Amino acid sequence: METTVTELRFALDTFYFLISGVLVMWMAAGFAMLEAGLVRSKNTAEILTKNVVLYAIACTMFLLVGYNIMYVDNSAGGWLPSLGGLIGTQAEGADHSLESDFFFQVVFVATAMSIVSGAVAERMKLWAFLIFTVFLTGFIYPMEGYWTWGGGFLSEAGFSDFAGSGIVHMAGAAAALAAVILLGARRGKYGKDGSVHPIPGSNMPLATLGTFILWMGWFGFNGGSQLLISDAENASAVGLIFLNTNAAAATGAIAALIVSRLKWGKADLTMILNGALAGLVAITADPLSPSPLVACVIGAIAGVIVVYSIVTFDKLKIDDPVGALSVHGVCGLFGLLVVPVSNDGASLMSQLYGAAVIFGFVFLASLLVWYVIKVTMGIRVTAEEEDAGMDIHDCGIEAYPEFKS
Amino acid sequence: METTVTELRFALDTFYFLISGVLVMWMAAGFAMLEAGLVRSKNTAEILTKNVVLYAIACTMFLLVGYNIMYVDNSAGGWLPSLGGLIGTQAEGADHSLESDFFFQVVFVATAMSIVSGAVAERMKLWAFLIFTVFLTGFIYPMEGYWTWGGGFLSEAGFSDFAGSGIVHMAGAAAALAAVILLGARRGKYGKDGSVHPIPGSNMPLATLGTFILWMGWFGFNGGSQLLISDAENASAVGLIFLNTNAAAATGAIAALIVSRLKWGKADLTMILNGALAGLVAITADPLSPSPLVACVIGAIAGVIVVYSIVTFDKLKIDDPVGALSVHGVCGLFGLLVVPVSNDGASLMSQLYGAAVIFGFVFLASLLVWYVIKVTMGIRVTAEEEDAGMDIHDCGIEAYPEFKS
Amino acid sequence: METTVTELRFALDTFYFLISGVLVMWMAAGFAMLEAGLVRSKNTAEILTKNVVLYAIACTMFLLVGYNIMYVDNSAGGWLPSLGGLIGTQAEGADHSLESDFFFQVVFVATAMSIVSGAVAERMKLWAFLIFTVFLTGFIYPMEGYWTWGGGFLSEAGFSDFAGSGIVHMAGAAAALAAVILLGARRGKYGKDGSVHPIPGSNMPLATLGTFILWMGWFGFNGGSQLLISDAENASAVGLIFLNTNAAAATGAIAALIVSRLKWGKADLTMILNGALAGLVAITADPLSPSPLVACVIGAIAGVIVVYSIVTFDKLKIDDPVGALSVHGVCGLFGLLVVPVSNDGASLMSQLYGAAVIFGFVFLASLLVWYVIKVTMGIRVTAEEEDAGMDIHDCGIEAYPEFKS
Amino acid sequence: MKMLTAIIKPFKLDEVREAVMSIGIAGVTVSEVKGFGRQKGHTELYRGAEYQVDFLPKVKLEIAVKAEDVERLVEAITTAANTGKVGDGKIFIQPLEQVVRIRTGELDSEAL
Amino acid sequence: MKMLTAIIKPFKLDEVREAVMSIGIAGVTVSEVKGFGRQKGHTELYRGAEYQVDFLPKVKLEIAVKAEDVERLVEAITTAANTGKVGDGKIFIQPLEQVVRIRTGELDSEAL
Amino acid sequence: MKMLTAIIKPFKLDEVREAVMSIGIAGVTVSEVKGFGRQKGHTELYRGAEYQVDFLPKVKLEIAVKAEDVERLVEAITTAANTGKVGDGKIFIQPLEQVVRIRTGELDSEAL
Ligand SMILES: Nc1ncnc2c1ncn2[C@@H]1O[C@H](COP(=O)(O)OP(=O)(O)O)[C@@H](O)[C@H]1O
Ligand SMILES: Nc1ncnc2c1ncn2[C@@H]1O[C@H](COP(=O)(O)OP(=O)(O)O)[C@@H](O)[C@H]1O
Ligand SMILES: Nc1ncnc2c1ncn2[C@@H]1O[C@H](COP(=O)(O)OP(=O)(O)O)[C@@H](O)[C@H]1O
Repeated sequence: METTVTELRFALDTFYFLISGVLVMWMAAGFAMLEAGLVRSKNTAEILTKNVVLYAIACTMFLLVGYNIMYVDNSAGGWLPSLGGLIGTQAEGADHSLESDFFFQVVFVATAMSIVSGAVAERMKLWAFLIFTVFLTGFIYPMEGYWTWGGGFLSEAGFSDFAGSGIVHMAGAAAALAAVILLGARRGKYGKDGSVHPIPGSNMPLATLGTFILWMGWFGFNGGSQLLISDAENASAVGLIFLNTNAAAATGAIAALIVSRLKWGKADLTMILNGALAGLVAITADPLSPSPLVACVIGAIAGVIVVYSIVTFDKLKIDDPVGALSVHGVCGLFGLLVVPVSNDGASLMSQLYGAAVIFGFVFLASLLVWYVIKVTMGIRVTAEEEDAGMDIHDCGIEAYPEFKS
Repeated sequence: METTVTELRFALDTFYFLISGVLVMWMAAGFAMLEAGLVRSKNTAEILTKNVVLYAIACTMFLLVGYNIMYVDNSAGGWLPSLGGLIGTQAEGADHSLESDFFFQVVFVATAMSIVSGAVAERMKLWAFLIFTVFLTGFIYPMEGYWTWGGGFLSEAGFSDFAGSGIVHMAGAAAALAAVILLGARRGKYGKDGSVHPIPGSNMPLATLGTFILWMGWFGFNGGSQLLISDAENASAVGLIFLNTNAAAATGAIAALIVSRLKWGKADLTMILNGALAGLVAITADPLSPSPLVACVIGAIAGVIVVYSIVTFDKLKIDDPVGALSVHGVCGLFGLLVVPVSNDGASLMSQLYGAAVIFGFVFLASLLVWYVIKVTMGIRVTAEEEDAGMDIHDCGIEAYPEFKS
Repeated sequence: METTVTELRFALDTFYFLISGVLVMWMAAGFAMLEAGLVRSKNTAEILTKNVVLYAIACTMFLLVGYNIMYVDNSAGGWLPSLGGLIGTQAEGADHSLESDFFFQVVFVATAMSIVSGAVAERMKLWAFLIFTVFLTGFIYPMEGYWTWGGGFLSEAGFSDFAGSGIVHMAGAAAALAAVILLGARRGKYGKDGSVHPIPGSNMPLATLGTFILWMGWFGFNGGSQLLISDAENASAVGLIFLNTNAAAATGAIAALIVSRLKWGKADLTMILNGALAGLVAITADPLSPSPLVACVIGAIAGVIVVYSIVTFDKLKIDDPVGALSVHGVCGLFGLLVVPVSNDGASLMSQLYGAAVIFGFVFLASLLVWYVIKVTMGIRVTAEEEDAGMDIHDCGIEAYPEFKS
Repeated sequence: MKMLTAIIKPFKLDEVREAVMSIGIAGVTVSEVKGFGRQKGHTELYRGAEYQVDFLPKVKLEIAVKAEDVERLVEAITTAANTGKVGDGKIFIQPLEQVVRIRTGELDSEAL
Repeated sequence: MKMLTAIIKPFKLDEVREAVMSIGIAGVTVSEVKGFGRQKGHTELYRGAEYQVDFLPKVKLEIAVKAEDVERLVEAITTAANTGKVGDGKIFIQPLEQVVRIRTGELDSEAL
Repeated sequence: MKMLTAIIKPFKLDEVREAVMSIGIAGVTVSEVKGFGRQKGHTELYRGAEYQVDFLPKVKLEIAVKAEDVERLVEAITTAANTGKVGDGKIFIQPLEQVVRIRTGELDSEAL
């Protein structure tokens, strides 16, 4: 009997991990649709290709080396992870199956990489992007992930990042920022006189669908990060996480709506979508400690931040077609820094420290990799290819190829 | 051991609630896609905006006041709920976590409101709609919900509505009908000679996707409404609910196909989609008592009803772009009235009584709110804005903004 | 206590079945979107109609007769199933609820049928297709399914097909091949000089979305096929199945990308999508025995096979708009034959035997049914209807009906 | 013969088509165009940046007619397409030297 | 010089283009249009309401040519676009006074 | 009066429109077309089969002007649309006999 019950707990926790993982895997489709909706149709097939393949590469690289680097046989509190391949062996008395743990972790890597594809859309070479994907998902992410979730020095330093506002989202944004700096803006985005020329995305229903998918998948992202559900305390915790996650997204959307209405007199749909995502990213650093009301406030603040952040990046001529830097970077940072407000176990100092370490490392490591790719094979398509659209050049097919006059 | 097992049941029931809730949350995306597909492209960005924001408002208002009104500290059998805010505290010995219960309930509110957005599409002012959303999700729905699910007088009167054919769907349709009456038909929908000018929706794949999403989400909607799954009886019940829900949707679609083939010689895709939804709405009042065969019959009848209902509303010049009044209103009512056929615990009288109370209250309360909004800020865009499309006016962006000659 | 725990296991296994079933149901949407994206827009509404209705018919026919044929009161090791209707009664001491078992099985039938709709797209009469659906889902599939999963002679012969590479996927492809042979190629696909004229699909985002949906749903398809999750061994098995399923899809996509890059210098998006699906189909025959690395290899080989297979079918002038024959037929067969490599319980001979029996039976039975339909009501639309598009003729509506110059 | 090209507001298309048919014209070719003229465009907003959209959706009708029908046709179109607001559009009349019906090879007035 | 405008059935575009090229014409401008004429439209159905769709999809080719090429071109197009069924389309021939090649500023026959 | 038809590269539209406006022309009608000419198309790939896409996206501008404005307009367009690469496009000039403003019934130069 005793064993049966223990195994039953093991089974439930494993099942909970797997279902959470499926929801996070689904976020890959969310990013694909969001980005496909926010680029011009001449670059749509290419961004779809990037999103499918980055997910595939992330899953393969994390299986081959990444998971091992991040989680297996590492020393507690260290800087350097042990090196090795594959996923190790099931530990005695583990709470859930090793494979389910891998599955839940691997989909996070893909999320981090999906953030990059949006920011560099419409101008980065397909193959440069894919090569970078190999490095980020196989090495850079696992390394910095080890520092906190794998038991490395950041976890010892008291840095607290429940489901990855920093480790996943801000890290993805850091890699994206490095790329955007080397890459430059899309042709025609900024006038010589400093003016901003908006380049509207081609398909709002896709962008909205993508956002809904992400919102849905986030319940797995944050809900699964409690890691256990099979007793009352953990189950209640997961329940609260769902509630808070949803609440922060909701108020993020509402806040972005209100700001855009006050500033421009209109309901700016893509800002609202970004507002919901901003709320989600911000609450991800700690969806468990805040009360639902506090979660609402965190989401709302993130929704305001994201609007101003997007406008500011544009003023700085940092061209980010989908707002990834603002949503995942700026709001990820905000999420980290707001943790101590509701979580006594975290301090502003340790949060700042962790954020600086993660951002600094991922940004510099990425910059290096991007730079090497740039000087060897190049990272940007030619102006002519950019004008004609990436689809024809990289994929040889258009997203909507029917004869349109 | 005893405790461990009890907690394990608590955990499983909580998990089941949360997953069911995620599926219902996903229905928000389903409504968004269905409605985006059934309006013209010049109104698509606006309907997307409405759908995202209504979900956000519903989640926020139900957290702030709605859940409390509907479920917390209410007297049994009463008319007036107690007033208060937030979601109360976890009861001793509860079957699942309070937060998971809230999450499961809140997504239902959003469903009710999503029904409205479809019926008033292509002509209602964005902000009038959003203000109404605050009232429906914060007050009107929680109030009538309390009467049955919160233990109020309808539950004592023997009114039976398992998962909300009446409380959610017909209620949404009642609020929509009140709006449509005050709002009038879209320009050009009805000729002066009484003729009907169809206004085809712009995107059938989106409408189909939306329907599949709703069909999928409905397993959470009905399946989760059993409220417990952790013993054999409840688990078997949930299994039967899944089977019946699926069967009714299937036969609803087939019936609508056959009717449209016989009447017009064609397979009318949007009628088939509405047929599936009609079956789902009808079985929602009681997906547990009927045998699978009876569920098939209920679905099929709903599939027939919905076709004739849509045609009839058009003859009455009640303009409902997506068929929400027929699907959720007429078939919701049918679902309520057919309960006594398979459920001995319900009587036709109590079902009629409950339906009349819910419809009457929601319709009148909504009419009042809509009316006040109408005389203060107006509910309908100008004819010029309607011709140019809501997207430009309310959102300042087109759904497919690329230069199309 | 004992009972409580036993019931709890029953409940968890039932819940696991239901959730897996929901994921497989969702694959119906995946096929619908994939196929809608890969046909021309003038045939899009019709393919959507086919996909919705085939799912509805499959659910109804399998409830009325199919499940009974496949699973109820059958003799072990036989050829001929018993005949009867409905789903029987819950067995004493069953592991999960009968209804949840039905639900999980019924969505597989729909998958088999969805495979057909893609291959015959853009030229088969709607009603001919629907009539065939009745036969495949009510009789042909249940019959061959009984031979393995229902305990018939193939299961006794040592044929091993864990989740249905052969029973579902290759069977669907066999039915499709029979249809394609009787139907012929789309007008204009092959020049008189033997040249191939590509007919690009109209909507790449839909095709990509469909693939992501299928990928997601496959976790239910394979993961649920373990049938039990409530103890440590089964839970770990399900975890490994998830991991392997995901890995094979990932390497399938990567392999197809690499082949298309080497052969044509471009990243052929729809080939990559097919590559992911090819990996999924191939691993389905046994997602449990291979190590993750072996699963990667199986997926990669399938990704290579599918590219060459698609090109070969085109050379043979067998016109398959979505690649269903290659993905589900050829890679399904490959999946079956590769099982003995990692699974000692299977032999190449028994796999060949099983594959031949299933393919032979389904192909011949389907050919007969298609043939009878062909000579009675016809299976192909007229050349004029084909030029004008199926949407106008069969559905009377266009997928994107707005005035386009 | 003359070739008339009319630029009109999109929602007037049905009325104009009926007007054209009612005076016995049997054929029209229609396309969607964008027009730029005295009628003001509008401001759109995308991710916090506003921009001016000057090109407005219009419909273009091309109608080949016998010279003697031109006047009646212009009359019919101007009446049907008129809303009295700026942006109602224009009619352009150009010489047309020959018309061929592809199916039969008929020429000119027989081809119309 | 003359400007030829041909309205044809969409699925004939490839054949017509080849026919045009085969007689040495180097440039064509193509657009999608909707045509209304003797060819009957069809009935569509939306949510239980039927309606008539009169405008059929057509393709328009505009080809500027030297006057002496007109005859051969008309011949080529009528042959290639012909299906013998109503709705095959028409060719319109209009005067063309000047052609300018934007890249070089070349004029008229040099610009073609 | 003359009717100018200019075929240009799509991404030049904004510049050309500004050039046209800057010389005082008040109206333009624009449409998306596909062009076939000396500029080479490209190869596309679909499911392992390659095919040639000859038609390239272009934008067509139609501008009705007084005869005396033609020269300046041609000048403005050629300058603005020029990239020096093959495929920059062409300008066609045709006679225009009459213009009617639908809203007011004004004719010819008043209608422009
Ligand atoms: N000179 C012109 N050449 C070609 N098209 C023109 C010209 N002027 C106007 N148009 C077309 O006519 C439409 C209406 O013109 P506009 O000046 O806005 O109003 P109105 O027709 O009332 O004078 C424009 O949108 C444009 O498509
Ligand atoms: N008078 C006209 N002016 C402009 N376009 C015309 C005219 N008559 C016909 N067309 C175009 O030619 C197409 C074919 O004409 P239709 O009368 O249907 O058949 P046919 O060319 O065989 O006589 C129409 O769809 C329309 O686009
Ligand atoms: N004879 C012609 N008639 C109509 N349009 C033409 C003709 N020749 C060229 N065009 C149009 O002009 C565009 C550019 O022509 P092209 O020959 O490619 O380059 P260029 O203008 O530099 O000579 C073509 O894509 C086509 O749309």
